[in-house]
Amino acid sequence: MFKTITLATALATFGIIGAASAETLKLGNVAELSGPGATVGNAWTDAINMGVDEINAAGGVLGMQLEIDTYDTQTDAQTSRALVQKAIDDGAFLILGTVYSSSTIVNMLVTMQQGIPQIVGSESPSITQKGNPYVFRSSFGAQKSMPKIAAYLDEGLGAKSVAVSWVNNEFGKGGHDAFVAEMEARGIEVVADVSSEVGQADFASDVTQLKSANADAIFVYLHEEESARLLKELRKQNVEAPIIGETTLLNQKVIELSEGAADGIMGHVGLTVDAPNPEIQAFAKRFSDRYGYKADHNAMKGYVAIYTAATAIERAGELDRQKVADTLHNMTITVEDVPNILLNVSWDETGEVSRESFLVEVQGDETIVKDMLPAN
Amino acid sequence: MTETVLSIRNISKSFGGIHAVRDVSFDVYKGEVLGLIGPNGSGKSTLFNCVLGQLKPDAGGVTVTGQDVAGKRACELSKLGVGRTFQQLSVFPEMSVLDNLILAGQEHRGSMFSRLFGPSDAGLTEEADRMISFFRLGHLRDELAGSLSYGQQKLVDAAMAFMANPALVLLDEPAGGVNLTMLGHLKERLKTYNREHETTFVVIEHNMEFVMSLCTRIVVLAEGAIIAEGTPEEIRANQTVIDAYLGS
Amino acid sequence: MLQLKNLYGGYGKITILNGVEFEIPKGTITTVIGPNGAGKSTVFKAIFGLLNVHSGQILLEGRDVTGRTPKQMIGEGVTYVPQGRNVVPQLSVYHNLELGGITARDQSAVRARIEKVMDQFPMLREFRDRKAIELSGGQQKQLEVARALLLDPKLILIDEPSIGLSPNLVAEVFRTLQALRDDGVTILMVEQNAKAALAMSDFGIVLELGQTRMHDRADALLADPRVGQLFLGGHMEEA
Amino acid sequence: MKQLKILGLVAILAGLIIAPFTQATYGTYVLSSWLVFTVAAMGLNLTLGYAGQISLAQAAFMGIGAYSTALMTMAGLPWIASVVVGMGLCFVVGLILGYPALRVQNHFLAFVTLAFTTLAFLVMRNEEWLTGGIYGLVGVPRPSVAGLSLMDGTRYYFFTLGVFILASLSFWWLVNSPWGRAFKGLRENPIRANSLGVDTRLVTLLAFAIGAAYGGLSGALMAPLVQYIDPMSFTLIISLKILLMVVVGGSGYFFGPFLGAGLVIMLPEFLRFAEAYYLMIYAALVVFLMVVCPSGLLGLLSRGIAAIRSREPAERGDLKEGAQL
Amino acid sequence: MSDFLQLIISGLSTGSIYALAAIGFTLLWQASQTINFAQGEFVMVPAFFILIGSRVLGLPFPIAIGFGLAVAVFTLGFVFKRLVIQPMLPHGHLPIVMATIALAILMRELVKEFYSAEAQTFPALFSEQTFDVFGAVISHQDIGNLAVSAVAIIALQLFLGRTRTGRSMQATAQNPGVAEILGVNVQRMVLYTFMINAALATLASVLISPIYLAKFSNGEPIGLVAFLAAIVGGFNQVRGALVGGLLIGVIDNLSAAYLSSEYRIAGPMILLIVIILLRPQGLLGTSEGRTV
Repeated sequence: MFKTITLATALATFGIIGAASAETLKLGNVAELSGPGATVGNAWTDAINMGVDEINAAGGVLGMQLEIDTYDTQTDAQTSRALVQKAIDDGAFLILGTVYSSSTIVNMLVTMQQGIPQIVGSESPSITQKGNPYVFRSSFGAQKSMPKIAAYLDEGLGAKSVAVSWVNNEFGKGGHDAFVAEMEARGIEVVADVSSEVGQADFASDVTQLKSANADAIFVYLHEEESARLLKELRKQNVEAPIIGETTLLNQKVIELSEGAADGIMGHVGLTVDAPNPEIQAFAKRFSDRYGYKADHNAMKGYVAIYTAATAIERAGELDRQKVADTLHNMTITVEDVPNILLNVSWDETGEVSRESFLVEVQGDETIVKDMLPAN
Repeated sequence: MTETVLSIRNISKSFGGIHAVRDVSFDVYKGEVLGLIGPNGSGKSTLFNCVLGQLKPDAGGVTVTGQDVAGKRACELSKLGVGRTFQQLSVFPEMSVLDNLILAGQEHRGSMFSRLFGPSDAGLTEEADRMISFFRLGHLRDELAGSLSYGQQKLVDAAMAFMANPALVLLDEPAGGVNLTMLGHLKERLKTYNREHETTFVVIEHNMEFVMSLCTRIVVLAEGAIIAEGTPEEIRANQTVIDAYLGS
Repeated sequence: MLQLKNLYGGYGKITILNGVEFEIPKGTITTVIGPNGAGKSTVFKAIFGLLNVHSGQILLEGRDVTGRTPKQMIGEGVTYVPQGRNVVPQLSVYHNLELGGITARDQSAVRARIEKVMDQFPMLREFRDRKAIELSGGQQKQLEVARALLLDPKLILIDEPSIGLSPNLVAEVFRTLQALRDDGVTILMVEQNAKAALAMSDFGIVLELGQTRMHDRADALLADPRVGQLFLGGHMEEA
Repeated sequence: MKQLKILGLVAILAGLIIAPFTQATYGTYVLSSWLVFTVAAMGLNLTLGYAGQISLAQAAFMGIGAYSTALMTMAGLPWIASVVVGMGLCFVVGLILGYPALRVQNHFLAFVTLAFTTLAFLVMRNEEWLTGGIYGLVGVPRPSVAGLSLMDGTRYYFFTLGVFILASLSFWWLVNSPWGRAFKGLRENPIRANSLGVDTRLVTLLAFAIGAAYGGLSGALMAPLVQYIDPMSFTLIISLKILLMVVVGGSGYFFGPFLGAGLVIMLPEFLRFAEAYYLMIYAALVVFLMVVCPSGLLGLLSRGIAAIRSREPAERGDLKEGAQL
Repeated sequence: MSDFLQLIISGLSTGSIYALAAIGFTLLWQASQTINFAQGEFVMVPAFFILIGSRVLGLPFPIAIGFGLAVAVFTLGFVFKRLVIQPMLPHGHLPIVMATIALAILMRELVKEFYSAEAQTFPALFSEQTFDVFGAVISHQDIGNLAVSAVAIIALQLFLGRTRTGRSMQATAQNPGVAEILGVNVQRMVLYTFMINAALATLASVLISPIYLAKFSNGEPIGLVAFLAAIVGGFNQVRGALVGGLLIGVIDNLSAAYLSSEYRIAGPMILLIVIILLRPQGLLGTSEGRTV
């Protein structure tokens, strides 16, 4: 007893990191807890908190307990920038978030300038194309997933023309541009290109335009609620063409909100709780037991993010941010090593992620995994 | 004869078939205090608004020191040397009495730009102080105008009308709502100002005692036309006027 | 019928009534005259509960009704026709009349009463479906007077009914008022057109500077030379 | 009283100079962004508080300033040139936007300016060739002063503080000049002002244009601070936020926007303990403040001071004298 | 042609719901010069009152609607008028504007914290079955929305025109001074207006939520459209708000289809500016006086 106190005093006197901080490792989670992105940010945050509790229960990272500070960006880019700075000031070793690309593009400048590794849930292609050595994704950028969709449209459906419905913000614009580029590359004609606003209520005119284009397929890249509204309107106006989408469109939330209108839509998802993998199923169960709602891909991104952080720090072997960032580049985590990483995953030198993904179809209110696509 | 300050020539104005003013003409000379009276609905306000350029008469014209006022905006009229007071309280309530008076004078000093780069009081503090002490408001100089009593605000309103050294001042019911003691003070100050500066006044007022003792000449309107004109004594004795007020 | 005792009142900072006192008997027409700013309209507002009474009392048939709301005064059988235009512009003539009886429980009685009032004012029947704003000034005033009759009031306060009316309409309004008096209604009126008003009234009251200066039979006031002088700025001796 | 005020000002200024040394980078950033928003709020305070014209376009003006700065400095032009261009553009657009104010007032004016903000947003988002579209412009450089780079947060803070002080001084000078008096005249009694020779049309337009120019300056400071601009930073919500700053602080009071911006930006920091509830608490406080004191916090303060003052001298000399009149 | 018809019909259906929100908005303006910046949230919140009734309290859906209506009329009508608007009325427009903006934030946050941040499905009153008319697809819901809105507006007009209370409310809106001397309890009539506004908002909520889903952030776009509709149609006319709502619904669709989907909200905004500058009283408004 006496000894410990003396030791602590000595440590404090010599200015060596205090006893408390030797036992905990602070991470910052900057996410969209309010504002339009609240749904997304809350799922992301809940999964991170669950991951932290599991990691701590299993002994922590490098023998230290993780402590997570959460900051609400209000889905505002400038606030997120300030809060990333605040998290760093508060001593966060590594930053998780944000999910919205509009925020990430801004706040990743801060972590870059100060050399702090950041694991984000954003999917805008530009994030990993700016040469930022500290930013890493936990899910695909749109430029990774679009080729998979293009291949399916071309080879699977034999489509010669396609109509696109996208939401006019960073998320939608990024996906739209990547998609259109792939279509050009494969010689599929984009016959209708319809943008919509976040929070748009009336999709009648969008659907009228999509319908009158008579395309072989319709590609949808909207947020969850707008996807549901669009699907309902597509069904109402009796649109027959196959509807194809990326992760968001095939989200459980869309299926639930569109009340049957999602039946038959197909698409590509990077992460889905409906995948038949035992790890993913176990995660989905733990999550819904704990929070009372079904996990979605945003929750999975958050979960992967916290396990990525923990694994990278563990592998770097010491609390050196540069070393952690270096470890993350060209790193691979397998499910055998870390079951909770859910799927085998690799990062390239830009921080872009690569792993298997899924081709799914909605049947009734179930998402059925039709095919497993290899990592690219 | 002395110089004509305000000249009203054959003004007529009707609203939807009702002839509010019919063919009214008169002149007002320098240094005069002219009272414009008449029972309710006699056309005083309509005539007043024609003089102020706010209403366009159907026929006739108004000139102030020889210039036509037709179509002039209030601020342009002010530049022509016409000051006025309002029937309702019309001060700037959230500004000090001093600022009220400086504002009343500043637009007549220099150009827009010289005012921006010149002194913040546009060089008017002294003059405003003179005006304040003339109306015996010295103790209220730095109070907010809106916090003054009704009568005091009426005094500030009147003082503002004089800040630009106008040739003609139109007083719209200056006595309305002012208590007796304050009324005497107001009347005496107006008279003194008129005497000292030879400023021409036109007064619309319902308080006959006030009008009779302030004005040098009175014009009586009834049903849109002039029915009498003369000194207060003459008007007081005029049976047509008495009938107009009591009704036939 | 109505008695005012030493009434003081006004708007905010300004006191306009400085101890008004008078009493009017039932079933008569009394006209209040006086120069502008004497407080004539203010007295009406004070009686009808639209103005704060600082001190003094208003008695209606001996009951103290000081500080009642307009609605309560209507309940006491008093109606008020203010100065100026007071119709509801976008409603029809008929609906304007209905508003006169809006406080009554029994709306079928109100409808019956409207028919009766339209008999008294045939013009209203002719224009019953026009919007009130489309009537001429005189017609609007008649509408207002008619509206004030809907609840069969005991006492009507009328503020300057003659403004904007042609002389023959004024005479008509006055005749209507006299007929009402003959039916037992008490009328208190403010009028600029003092001569004509006194000529058709039973009593007259002269107000000046918020105080009662004279109170006499109408014909006596009409003959009094001091009344004419009062309008042109002479002061009156205490009456 | 006056000495006390000067003393207070010196203390605040000293505080602002010392502040970044007591704060981590985040604190300095928040302080910088307070200064930036105060400049925008100051401009709106001129339009709204002094001249009485409601405007929901301040965010759009910030946007015009920020985009001018970003485009010009990224093309290698000096910051100061971009400020001149940005403020000039805002001034001209402000003059044009002021025209509706000559015809309509109150909520109508609010809606015209609201529509303008929305249209400005659409242009910023959709005209990708110029504005970078939805992604905005990334990597706005911070200017150098006399060869000294301001990339460091604290240095940029002092730069912002300097510009802020200049802006405040010129604002102080403007509102105390005859122009300021004419603005107040317009707010309190436009008809009377007009009859005294104030050209109310011209003054209305100027109130808009000068207020807009301050918005432009604020944008020109913001772009290098955030080093990134995108259309989402200049939406209606931001306009409302700036309006909130002015009204909560006390519109028409010189220091109103300082306080208001401080509150809007700092209060979330103080309420962070309340976590998810802080927006709720904040909104409830605003509703409460508006109900009990619509003239804002400084209005509340001056009301309090007036109450204390009027209690002190039991008998005021002027009342006596007034009674004699 | 069938596209055009489709756009018009869908626009009318959504527009009729906008009209309900816009009418309440104009009623508040007429009765008390209140500009309610929280009007969109007034439409958003009742859906949650109803969801609480049906999901938390387990009431059958029609009864839950009644429950939601009652709660909305009490909180958004009575409490809003008495506690928020009434004390501010003497102080002019700006404090009311600011307070209602803050109130909007408060309502959004309350729903998010105490119900859910997620969008919720909401049972539809009408089936989603469709039929074809000249190539345009029309659902029962479209017809239902138009019909319910029309009935509500006609009922409102009848109430205002035919009942004693309704006429008292008209008198209060057009000339409060006269209303008072005729014995109308002016304050109570103003209160009724607030309660009617809450009821109309609830109705709009019930109609729009099945399509739009119930979500805490829905108020903002709905409120904005209600403003636009009210101003375009005329601030002092129930008819005006109706026409404004329908017009905005249609123009929004047409400008998205035929101008540019990226600039779709520019259409209504430019219309707004033009209307304010050329005809500030709105398309159907009268320049003099306030009229119901």
